[in-house]
Amino acid sequence: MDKTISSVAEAVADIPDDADVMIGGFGGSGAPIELIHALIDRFRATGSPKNLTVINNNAGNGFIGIAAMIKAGMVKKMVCSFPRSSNAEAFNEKFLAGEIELDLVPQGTLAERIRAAGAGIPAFYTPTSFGTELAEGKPTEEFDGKMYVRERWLKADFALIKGEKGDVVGNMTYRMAARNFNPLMAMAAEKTIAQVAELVETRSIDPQQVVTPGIFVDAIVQVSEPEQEEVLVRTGVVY
Amino acid sequence: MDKTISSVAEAVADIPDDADVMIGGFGGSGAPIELIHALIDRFRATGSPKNLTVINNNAGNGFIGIAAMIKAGMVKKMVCSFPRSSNAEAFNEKFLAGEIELDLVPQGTLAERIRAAGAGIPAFYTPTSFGTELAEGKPTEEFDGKMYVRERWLKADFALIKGEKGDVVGNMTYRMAARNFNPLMAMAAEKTIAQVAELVETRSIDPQQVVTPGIFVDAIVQVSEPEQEEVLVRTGVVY
Amino acid sequence: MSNFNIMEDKLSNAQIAWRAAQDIDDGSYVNLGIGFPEMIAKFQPEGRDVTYHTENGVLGFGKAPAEGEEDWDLINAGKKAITLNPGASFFHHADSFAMVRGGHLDLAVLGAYQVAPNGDLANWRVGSKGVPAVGGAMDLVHGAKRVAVVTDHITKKGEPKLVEQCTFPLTGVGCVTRVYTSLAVLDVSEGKFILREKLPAISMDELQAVTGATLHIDGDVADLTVPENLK
Amino acid sequence: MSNFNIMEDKLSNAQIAWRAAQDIDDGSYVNLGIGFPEMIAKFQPEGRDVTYHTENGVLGFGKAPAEGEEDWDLINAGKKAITLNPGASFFHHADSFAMVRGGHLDLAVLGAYQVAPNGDLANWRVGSKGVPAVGGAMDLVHGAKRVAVVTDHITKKGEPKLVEQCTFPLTGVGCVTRVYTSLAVLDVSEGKFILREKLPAISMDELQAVTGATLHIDGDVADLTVPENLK
Repeated sequence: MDKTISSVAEAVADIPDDADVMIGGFGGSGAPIELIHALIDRFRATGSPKNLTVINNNAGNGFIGIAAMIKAGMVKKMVCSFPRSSNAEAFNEKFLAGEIELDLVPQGTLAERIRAAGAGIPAFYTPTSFGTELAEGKPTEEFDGKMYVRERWLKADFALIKGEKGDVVGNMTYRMAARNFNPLMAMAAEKTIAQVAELVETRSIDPQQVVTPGIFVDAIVQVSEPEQEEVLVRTGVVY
Repeated sequence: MDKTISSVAEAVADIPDDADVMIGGFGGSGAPIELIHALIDRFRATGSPKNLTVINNNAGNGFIGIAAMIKAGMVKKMVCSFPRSSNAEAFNEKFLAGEIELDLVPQGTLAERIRAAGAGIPAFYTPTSFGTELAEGKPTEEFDGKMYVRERWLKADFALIKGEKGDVVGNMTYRMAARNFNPLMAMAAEKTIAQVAELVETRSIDPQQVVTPGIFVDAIVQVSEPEQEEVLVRTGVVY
Repeated sequence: MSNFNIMEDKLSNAQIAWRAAQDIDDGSYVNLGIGFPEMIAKFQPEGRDVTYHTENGVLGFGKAPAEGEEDWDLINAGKKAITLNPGASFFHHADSFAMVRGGHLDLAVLGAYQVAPNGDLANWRVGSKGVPAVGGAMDLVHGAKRVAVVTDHITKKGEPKLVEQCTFPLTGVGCVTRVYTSLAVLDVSEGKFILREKLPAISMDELQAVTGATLHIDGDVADLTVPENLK
Repeated sequence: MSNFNIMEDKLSNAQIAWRAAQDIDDGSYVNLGIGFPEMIAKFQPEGRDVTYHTENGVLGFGKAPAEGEEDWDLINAGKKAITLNPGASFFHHADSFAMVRGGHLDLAVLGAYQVAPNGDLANWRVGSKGVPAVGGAMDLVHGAKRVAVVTDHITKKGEPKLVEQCTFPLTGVGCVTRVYTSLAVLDVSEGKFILREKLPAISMDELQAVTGATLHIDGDVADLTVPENLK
């Protein structure tokens, strides 16, 4: 079993129009920038994939990554908890112009819905958002005297994630806080595509240190010196 | 902050009668034998704690650990998935004599209910047990054309768990498959008491390798050469 | 009538396990239930790279260690000592059952007391006596892409295990997709047992006679054969 | 009337943060919301061992690194670079919010647009214009043993932020347990604001006049004082 893909272009080659795509990362850490840019390259060359629904905590910053996807016009809808931030003009402009949809989900609920999808739990109850406008239309229920909102799992067709070390069968580790949503999204997508800084040819990651077991990963590609979203945003890089 | 306790006796000293106690381990691995035996010592010396509800995957084997608790008469009820096995006479005899209660829970549901308790999720839906006698009386619901059973979180007053390495603030790692229920139970109990083979005095566990963050652990005690349940059962040791 | 003698001519458990093993795909993730299904791993065809999952938090385990070499922190759900293959990983019970329920396993194989054409499975208890124990069976029947059963075609008393409706307590409803028995291989689809293979020596009538539910034919019925040297 | 001038005599944000920091217990696990609440860590009293949690999966972080020393894989929920204290740990987002919702944090401190005596909090948006963003605020208000708010007592326009009923969109219902304002410290309990401390220079009448909900007294009202050198 060898899940290795030789290039980021090849890794994202079969993502079709209208796909739901989870993209790992939180703020400036853990975003699979090279996979995202490979997807943008494909869109620029072929016009596809378009009409994507992108699931991420944020909605892109600066002029790279998800912001560049939005700017390029590939994204129909964002599912996220925090689209508004100091460098989020790409999303903001499209949103205020009514050119992109937004499904706003509280951060912990977003994480739990993704985890639930990966764990075969179609719905769960959470106290989060009860009594707020984000719970409108959702079933509620009282347990032990407290009110809760019922939330559904959140699945995707693809997940693009970023790890630190990976092996040929897809076992992965993450670097510090770049872990964030990546291990959850790996579980929740029909097909998970991972980029790792170091791809070990042998199956030699310590089994006790594996964070994402290979069963959750379908394709893995090495990007030896990955770009850091935060650095790209701060230096004003445009993709 | 120092959560270190100097002896197993002291670690279990405040578990009262009628407590719900989660005990880590699966089969012969990961059981905190020394904490359990310290609890039995206390019961023999003082008659307390009694009427305990014990939550574990199994219901004790041989003449040690949970089996010895049952034999000693401390346990009112077992919540578990697999009480029946080749060396489970202690439970079997009491159960068939009507002297102990049993709440039988499918293994994955048991794990998820414990995790839900730790995660503040009061209820969730699972396909497991739908249409079986173990789902009788439970709410069911259809999601996307498939039927699911609603299950509640499972909390406890105390958790007794076993780890490999721990530090003074309660960060922990586990040894191979001895991980099993231990990290989940750590999250789900009001007070979590851990025994570890190696207690490092400094806070020096690699933050990326911590499996149970210290926030889930209230007391930690070193048991340098812990007994292995499987070995004790196989050698017929009686506690 | 042929001169088929069911007690003498049916497949042994090892032979059933061999047949089931032929359908385990290269590159697949598989959970084999405790007991009889575990035997399947022994017959995994050469050259196939299969990753075995066990409920207690191990992916990628290998053969049993030599006696005396056991590490009892390295066991499977049947509490038996195992070894690790390269590429293995450890995780806790909630993550382990996330793999099960979440649809990440390609195949789960279980034993059975009874299977019905609607896919219902009864394999966890036969009555109300004794100490009940369910373990992971009710979880394993949900989520895996294929849920197969290995079983003798009839009980020791000669009663059919493939039945119109399960009479023993259910493990799961509508979950089984394929059955490997001591006489035949059947798919379970759209409320029917569809016969795919049968021992060449048994006639259709004889097979139907020891089956408690209607056998359906959909295309060819192949010969169920096993290696001659395998007993 | 006293000669209290609210715009000149009220506490600064730093002073409010200082006061809130005095209530952070030794050995506690704390989440400080993005922005103003983050300032509280700076005033943590000497000798207290406090573990700070951030939503993006870090427990036990310390001060910001020196400029140029940032590692952008080591950030907090506000996307600011952080450092680690000894005993830190990393985990994914689901485990991080398990800590939040699961009742494992001793204290969460947030900012506020409005707080009501029933514990309702509005702090995530002021209207329907612009791009909404919620982040982890709706999660943080649930689960922590104590949920405190730090806020100016009035808005820049002089309107009360402590109100009988929130008019801005809610972040959570019945969640706030204590409020630290630029004029007072109040507990939120049984549907009431209970005044615990107020600036000595402001009279009860003056304080009530700039508060949009009834102030209740239950026992002594202490003087709200901050270090003289802290501005």
